[in-house]
Amino acid sequence: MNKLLTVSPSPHEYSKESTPKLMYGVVIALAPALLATIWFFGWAALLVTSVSVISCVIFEYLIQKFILKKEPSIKDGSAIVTGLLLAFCLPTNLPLGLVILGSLVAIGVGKMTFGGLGNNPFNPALVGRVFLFLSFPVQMTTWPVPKGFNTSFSDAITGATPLSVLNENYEKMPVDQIMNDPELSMPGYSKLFWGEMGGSLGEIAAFALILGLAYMLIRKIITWHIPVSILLTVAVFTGILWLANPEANADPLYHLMTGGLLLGAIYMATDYVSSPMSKKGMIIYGVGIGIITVLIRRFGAYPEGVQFAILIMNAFTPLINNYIKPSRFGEEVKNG
Amino acid sequence: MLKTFPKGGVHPPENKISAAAGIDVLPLPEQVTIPISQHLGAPAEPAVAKGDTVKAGQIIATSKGFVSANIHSSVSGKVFKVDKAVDASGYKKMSVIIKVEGDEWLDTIDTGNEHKKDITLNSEEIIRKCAENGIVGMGGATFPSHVKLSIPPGKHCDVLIINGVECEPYLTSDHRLMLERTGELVTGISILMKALKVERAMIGIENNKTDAIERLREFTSGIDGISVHALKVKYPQGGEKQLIKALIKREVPSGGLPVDVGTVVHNVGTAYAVYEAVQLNKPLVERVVTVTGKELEKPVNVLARIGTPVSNLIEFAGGLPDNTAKIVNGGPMMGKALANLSVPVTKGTSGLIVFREEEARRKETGPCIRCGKCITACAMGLEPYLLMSLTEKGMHERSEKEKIMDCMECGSCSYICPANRPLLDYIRLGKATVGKMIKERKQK
Amino acid sequence: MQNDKTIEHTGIVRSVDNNQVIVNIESHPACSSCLASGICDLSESADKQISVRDNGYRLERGQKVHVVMKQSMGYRALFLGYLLPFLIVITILITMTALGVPEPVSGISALLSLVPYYSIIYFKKEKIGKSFSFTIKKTD
Amino acid sequence: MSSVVLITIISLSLLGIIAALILYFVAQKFKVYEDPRIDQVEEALPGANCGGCGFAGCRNFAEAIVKSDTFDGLNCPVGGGETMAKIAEILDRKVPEVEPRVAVVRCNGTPEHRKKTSEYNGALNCTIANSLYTGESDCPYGCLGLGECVDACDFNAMYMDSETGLPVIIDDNCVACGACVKACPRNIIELRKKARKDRKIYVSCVNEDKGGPARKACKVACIGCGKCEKVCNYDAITISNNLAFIDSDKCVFCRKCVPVCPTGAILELNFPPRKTAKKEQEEKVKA
Amino acid sequence: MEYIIIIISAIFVNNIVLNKFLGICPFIGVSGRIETSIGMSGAVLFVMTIATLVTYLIQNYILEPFNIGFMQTITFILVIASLVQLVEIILKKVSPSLYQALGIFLPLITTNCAVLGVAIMAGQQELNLMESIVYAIANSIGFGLALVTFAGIREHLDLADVPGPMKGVPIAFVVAGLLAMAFMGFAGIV
Amino acid sequence: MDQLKNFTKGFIRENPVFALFLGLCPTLGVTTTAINGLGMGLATTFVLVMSNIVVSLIKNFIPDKVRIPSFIVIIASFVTIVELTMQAYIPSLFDALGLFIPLIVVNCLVLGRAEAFASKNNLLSSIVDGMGMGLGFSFALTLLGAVREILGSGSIFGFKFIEGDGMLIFILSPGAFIALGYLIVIVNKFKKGA
Amino acid sequence: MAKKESNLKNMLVALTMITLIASAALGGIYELTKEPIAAAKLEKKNNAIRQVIPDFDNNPTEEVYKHAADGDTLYFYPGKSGGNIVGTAVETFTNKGFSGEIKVMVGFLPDGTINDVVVLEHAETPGLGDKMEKSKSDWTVQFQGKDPESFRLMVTKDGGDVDAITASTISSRAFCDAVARAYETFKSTDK
Ligand SMILES: Cc1cc2nc3c(=O)[nH]c(=O)nc-3n(C[C@H](O)[C@H](O)[C@H](O)COP(=O)(O)O)c2cc1C
Ligand SMILES: Cc1cc2nc3c(=O)[nH]c(=O)nc-3n(C[C@H](O)[C@H](O)[C@H](O)COP(=O)(O)O)c2cc1C
Ligand SMILES: Cc1cc2nc3c(=O)[nH]c(=O)nc-3n(C[C@H](O)[C@H](O)[C@H](O)COP(=O)(O)O)c2cc1C
Ligand SMILES: Cc1cc2nc3c(=O)[nH]c(=O)nc-3n(C[C@H](O)[C@H](O)[C@H](O)CO)c2cc1C
Ligand code: SF4
Ligand code: SF4
Ligand code: SF4
Ligand code: SF4
Ligand code: FES
Repeated sequence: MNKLLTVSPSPHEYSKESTPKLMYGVVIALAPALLATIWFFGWAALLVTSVSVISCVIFEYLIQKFILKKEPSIKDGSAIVTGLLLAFCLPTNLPLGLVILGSLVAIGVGKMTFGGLGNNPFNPALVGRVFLFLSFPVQMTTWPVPKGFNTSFSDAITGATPLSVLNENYEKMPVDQIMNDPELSMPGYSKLFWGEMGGSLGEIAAFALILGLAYMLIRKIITWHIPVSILLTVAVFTGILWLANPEANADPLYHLMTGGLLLGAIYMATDYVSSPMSKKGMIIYGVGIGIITVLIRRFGAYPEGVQFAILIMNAFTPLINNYIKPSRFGEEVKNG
Repeated sequence: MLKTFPKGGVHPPENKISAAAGIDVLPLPEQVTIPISQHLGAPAEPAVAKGDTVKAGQIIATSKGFVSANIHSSVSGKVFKVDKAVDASGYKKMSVIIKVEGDEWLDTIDTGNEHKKDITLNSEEIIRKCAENGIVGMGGATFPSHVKLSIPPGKHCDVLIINGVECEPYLTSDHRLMLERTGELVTGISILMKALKVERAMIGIENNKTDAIERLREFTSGIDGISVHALKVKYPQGGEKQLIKALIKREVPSGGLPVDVGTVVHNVGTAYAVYEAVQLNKPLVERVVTVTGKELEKPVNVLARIGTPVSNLIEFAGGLPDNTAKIVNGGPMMGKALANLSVPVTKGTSGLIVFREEEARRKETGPCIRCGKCITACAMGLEPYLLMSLTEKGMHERSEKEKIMDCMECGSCSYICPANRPLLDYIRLGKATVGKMIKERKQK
Repeated sequence: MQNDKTIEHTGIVRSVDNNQVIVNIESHPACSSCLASGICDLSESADKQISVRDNGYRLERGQKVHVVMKQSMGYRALFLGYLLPFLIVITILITMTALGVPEPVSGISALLSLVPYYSIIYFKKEKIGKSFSFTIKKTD
Repeated sequence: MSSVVLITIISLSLLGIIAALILYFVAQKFKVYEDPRIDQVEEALPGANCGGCGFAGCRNFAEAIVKSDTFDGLNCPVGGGETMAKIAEILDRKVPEVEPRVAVVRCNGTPEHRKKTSEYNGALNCTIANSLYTGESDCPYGCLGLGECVDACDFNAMYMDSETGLPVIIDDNCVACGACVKACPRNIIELRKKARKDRKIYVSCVNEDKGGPARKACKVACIGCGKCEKVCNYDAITISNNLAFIDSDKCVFCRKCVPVCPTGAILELNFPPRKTAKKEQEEKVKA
Repeated sequence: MEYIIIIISAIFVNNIVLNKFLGICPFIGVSGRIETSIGMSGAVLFVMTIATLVTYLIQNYILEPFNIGFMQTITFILVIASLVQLVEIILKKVSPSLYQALGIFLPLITTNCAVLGVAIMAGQQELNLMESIVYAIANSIGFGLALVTFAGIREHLDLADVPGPMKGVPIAFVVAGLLAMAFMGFAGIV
Repeated sequence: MDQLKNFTKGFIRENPVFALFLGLCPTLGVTTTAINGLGMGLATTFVLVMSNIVVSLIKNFIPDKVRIPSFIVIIASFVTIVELTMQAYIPSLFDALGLFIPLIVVNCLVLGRAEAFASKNNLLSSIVDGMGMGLGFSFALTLLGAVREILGSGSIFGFKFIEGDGMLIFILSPGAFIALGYLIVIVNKFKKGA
Repeated sequence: MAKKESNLKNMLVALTMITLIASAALGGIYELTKEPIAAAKLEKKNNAIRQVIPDFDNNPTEEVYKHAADGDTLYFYPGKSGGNIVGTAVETFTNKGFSGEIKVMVGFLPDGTINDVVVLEHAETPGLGDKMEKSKSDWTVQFQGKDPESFRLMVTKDGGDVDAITASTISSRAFCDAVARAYETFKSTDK
């Protein structure tokens, strides 16, 4: 033996999991949704996604290299996830300049200002998305109609999302009628499931999102706590409203499958950095998101509530972490 | 469903390469280096001087204080010097260095191989025998066993737990011991029960050692009060608090000891050593050591004399492979890396693992992504990521409140962390600082 | 809930005499950077003085110490000092308004209800005093 | 005058008087006399809040110094003599004499002097490495080279030399706050009196092992042979635990001890070259 | 129903700090400790309610009848300043130990801006006595909510790796901005 | 020379907003446009200078302990004067600044200067100080207003230079906080560079 | 001159003096500005009235009359020229705005057609809802000369004839609500 021995503190054995692997895992989980959206919105969807991902990565690199003067860490893949998820909650016909601006805000304001990966209290992609939403409400609320694979970037016809149609019409007619009004052309459950509806890039195909969820659960990238508690809360809350007054409220299933709820609950609320650390905390967080989502959807000005709900609960995450601790071993002594 | 502890835990690859290798007796070395402190507590005081001739089993350092243990010569020969020598701690410690001449044992020691089953001594005598013969815990902590056997007044103990878990990957010494010295081990357990005056003993063994479980079940089937329990394979099942929780569902309170919940935990190796000490009057001068590694020619379990240089054991296992980059004394999760092969085997050496280059180095550290995996992994219900940050930022008061002292340094958190954060490194640092703070506070 | 949480403040010993230590609590760092902190809240109590029963340390003037208080005690003080009187005021207000008493009368009587409240506190001074105690911890 | 003005005057005066009364009582009960000089002193301090003075922050120091009658034991190492002079002026006291100090690293275990015997691969923190083992060399006293001291320095006065693996102190920046001294788990750094032209003579080693092992671990270790102690005419050198120490308060910089050290453990810095030494050097260059 | 609208509006939709920009100084200045910010919120609750009660009475039964509405600013500020002091004196007189405990628990109660602002706004909206009080309570709860969440985030940032130039006040503003952005989601819920 | 230094320090080095963090509420609240920022800044400057003058003149007549209430009365009077005058002669600006005019009275800047400077210095210095600080405050408000106006509505001092709208968020409350946060960093950088 | 000592008498005297002077000054300024303020307020209202109804020669603010509607009050300002009513400005409101109440002045010609509308007060989002201001866009032009009898005061989405402001349906809808309220009340009182 001629080389020197390596000495390090224990443990000497490490698991195979790594940050990039987790991040690329999320990318893989998002692939089906991307395919579905390309199917319905055409190459424009791919264009928006690529621009978003590439500009997120480039901004991360530039900021780390030239402003923070740190070793750029774009290899960890987190900027790619941010880029993907940002694109997934934009309309496909958003001008590319705005996509780039959104990436800048997501990475620059949402992430790097706080010191980069792991430090940001708010979900960067959502910071970018909500920034755009509040800055350019017109562009951000004109949704393309799914026209199939061959739609090009420019000829997307603008339509409305199912939730905005609902929001518009609650006061005018009973929900039944909205659903069946030919002029409003609300998508039915199967369209919702397969993704043929207006909306952001990545929120349309329920089946693809659920596929991704299954993958992430199996790979143990995330645990069930956050998505399940959000979805259950929304189901229960909208269920109560619906039972109380089916005339004025859509049924829970409809709520679950529309408006980016799945996208948010599965991929965005679960962002490690901005969600609580303990299992109990995760459930409280999920319930909070669920309640706020329904409140905003049903009583607020915006037809869509998940994004705001997640950001709001992000703000409460440190408090949850502070007060909800994992139960310590030997804390409550119940012996017998 | 197999029993296990409910909270936390990880499952590293088991790598029990040497499981099938029977216990070989290691040839005597030319020289042994016996540190005078091989246990937790006060170091013993040297009782021999340079030039003295000693026999195997003779006391060469006497215990000082209650929490301390005698040190015996493991060989016969001449004391070469009493001086500082590097031990597994990585620093030089006072040691007795003996040049080996022949293999002569003290007459009082029964060196025969016969299994002596009858227990003639009473509780106090057993404890005294353990103390005299320098028995310490072989499970890793090397806590003097007579201390653990002396139940403090006001406390009581109703069940003895025998730790045959061996949850560390690679290690097989306890496994082989359970297979090859089963009878003596069971007698040792009975002795411990008598010492503790308990009616019940439970042996916990992880389910990856089914042969040992069966063999022990066979040997204990006729004995009242001793039961064998198969446990789910999960690290750190061998941690005594986890084992207690898994077997009898009691939770040792934070900062408390097993006796607080009416139990005492002993390692199988300890039980065997107690058998030898009580029945054969043989002090603790040798132990089973696993020598293993993926590239090693001949992974073995050897019975080695205390003080034998580590290099001898490795030679016995076929010598160091070319791409060796790290040697760990103990298990891969809790063991200490050695900088030097002249380090001696001590009472706590359960294994030597030879790592290849690709296994030896840590991966690059990234920022904490707050994935919470370390929390999920921690069997003590701590928040390792937080404890590390608090220590880094010098916020020790808060880490005390976050129960940093409960950490048993099992390493599950560092193991699992996808960002490869040196969690345990910092937690240890924090524990040291907080420990000092607590001590100072008590002094006032 | 962890109920053994404490609040700690650093302070400087102002004076020590038979078992009574006066400690000056330093004002909060975030605010102390502000030039106007001294006159900020129109009172001059930016520098807070606390008297603590000496608990056996040998303390000297000018020494830096930690004043430690149980967090639960802080919350109790908050309750007695602000929340309870607040509740009293609004209860009276709500009741009187509900009974149709004219606004000025109910408003003024709600305010006046603080008088008996503080009198009660005053008469229970001793008892309350006992339940708020601080300890001193030396730094370093 | 209109009635509005009248009412204004009446009501405001009333209010003013009530407010005056309330505030009068507040003032009576609350006013803590704060020595205005505290503010002045604080102003004069550098405001680094580094703790080098032994207080938590500059304000605490200001309070302490205003309250105390002398300057005993009170010194702001950062501001140095100038600041203390200013404070003295504010407080109308005599300027205290404080000798400026500077940090020195008492280890010279460069790779060529000290054989590397293992490779450390843990968290980059000296205290952690120190609690694990001797470090990458066999010297259990020497610098671990992980730069905890450098991190502790708030004044940009230290950096790690990547060639030697040792920290280097930039004398001009060092304010002798002592943060590095506290940070080093091996107590290698010492604050020594600052001398003319930044001259320094000190034993650059803290190894307390006996000669043999010390030498074996590092070629320039102090072996405690005592030659320097004998040659020093000013009692500046003492030996304990196999280690020589030069008291910077007694040392007169005669440089006698330097050549007698068999291992070269004593360093002289910023001196003009010695004549003999110069020759030797030239010879070396030639050779 | 009126009350509920006032409450929700003041806490969430038109949050006093995040939307109305009042009480920014204590918001930014109070150190990021969750406990103290809870304490401060409690104190503000009391002070704001009492101040609004008193100023309501003054506005409606003194200033307006005598037609000297323009004296609002000066009277309000004098009344509020004295009131805060009065509470302090009374507390200190009545129970020194209670006062001391509060002193340790609370940072400075410098919310003049918010207290005055709420008093004036309550007047502007022509609320009656009960509504004014509810308005004050809701605003102080809104203040507390913003403060406590904010303190939580800042406590979290203490352990984070915030780049040097952003540390302290700048990062606090950015966080406040993002918090305000999140709270924009409540728009329209009234 | 000294006076000049007194005067200029308020701009960057001791800028009330960027360096001392005083008077943040109006800073954020009124700066939707540059012109509003300027108006508020000037109104504050007026109060600041006038109260500095008065305080400096009468400082010796006021016993220490009623200093603060006296100052409050003085400041509040000037605030009311500004309020009434604005209402009478520039009602549109008054409407835009709204609540924040009466709140000048609690602006720590005004009281802070009266207490820390005017009550200790002579008339001339106090005026210079008030002007300096006030203009520094106005500068900060105008700058922030300009940034928000440019980004938020694509215009500056009311002159539109791009078609359509800007980034709306900068006119809304989140944009105010965010813009100020980054502005402080930039000004600090500049300060260090200068 | 030395500082005055802080005894009760000095304090009282000082404070009383200051408040006296301050209040005198304030009272004076108030007297001075009373008129201009009133004038400014009046001017604002008159301006709005002048914008929405044809030229008049009377003083409509003096002839104001009120009507209750939906729990609040609408103000009617009749504009006369030579004694004949040339139009009526109605100050109306709505609570359905995106951010609270909106006040609008609607001018009706005697035959009930809308002459013009201006918004008086609102808190809608700048850049969106605030396009209802004349200075921001000419969105309100579409109301000019329309007779609500035939011109349905609802946004097109709701089946009316009013084109909503882009991305501000809520504000537009609210605006229509205010105008419609004015019209209803105007109608009911006109008969
Ligand atoms: C200071 C100290 C005191 C102990 N006292 C007792 C004791 O009185 N009784 C006992 O059974 N074990 C005692 N122990 C032993 C512990 O319970 C435990 O078995 C030992 O630390 C090794 O456990 P480990 O290998 O899980 O770390 C003590 C340990 C320490 C460190
Ligand atoms: C994380 C951890 C893992 C352990 N694993 C084992 C083990 O596998 N087998 C064992 O005998 N002791 C193990 N120990 C030590 C036990 O906790 C305990 O000290 C021992 O069983 C006590 O017996 P002894 O005093 O006879 O050594 C472990 C301790 C820790 C902290
Ligand atoms: C920051 C922001 C401000 C908004 N302000 C208004 C507003 O003032 N008036 C309005 O009617 N809608 C406002 N909206 C609502 C949205 O534009 C909403 O999508 C729209 O009213 C409904 O869409 P539509 O008008 O295109 O049908 C605002 C939205 C955002 C994000
Ligand atoms: C399960 C999972 C979900 C994630 N979700 C998001 C997300 O919603 N938005 C985002 O910007 N980054 C997301 N990331 C990437 C990364 O965590 C994020 O950029 C950090 O917040 C940056 O500090 C996610 C990563 C993982 C592993
Ligand atoms: S090393 Fe400590 S903190 Fe980490 S998992 Fe084990 S017990 Fe928990
Ligand atoms: S496992 Fe690692 S990355 Fe995950 S929370 Fe723990 S320390 Fe952070
Ligand atoms: S080198 Fe050491 S003593 Fe000198 S300034 Fe840095 S930390 Fe302080
Ligand atoms: S001098 Fe001390 S702290 Fe500095 S690098 Fe060396 S060992 Fe570490
Ligand atoms: S200006 Fe300081 S709190 Fe409002």
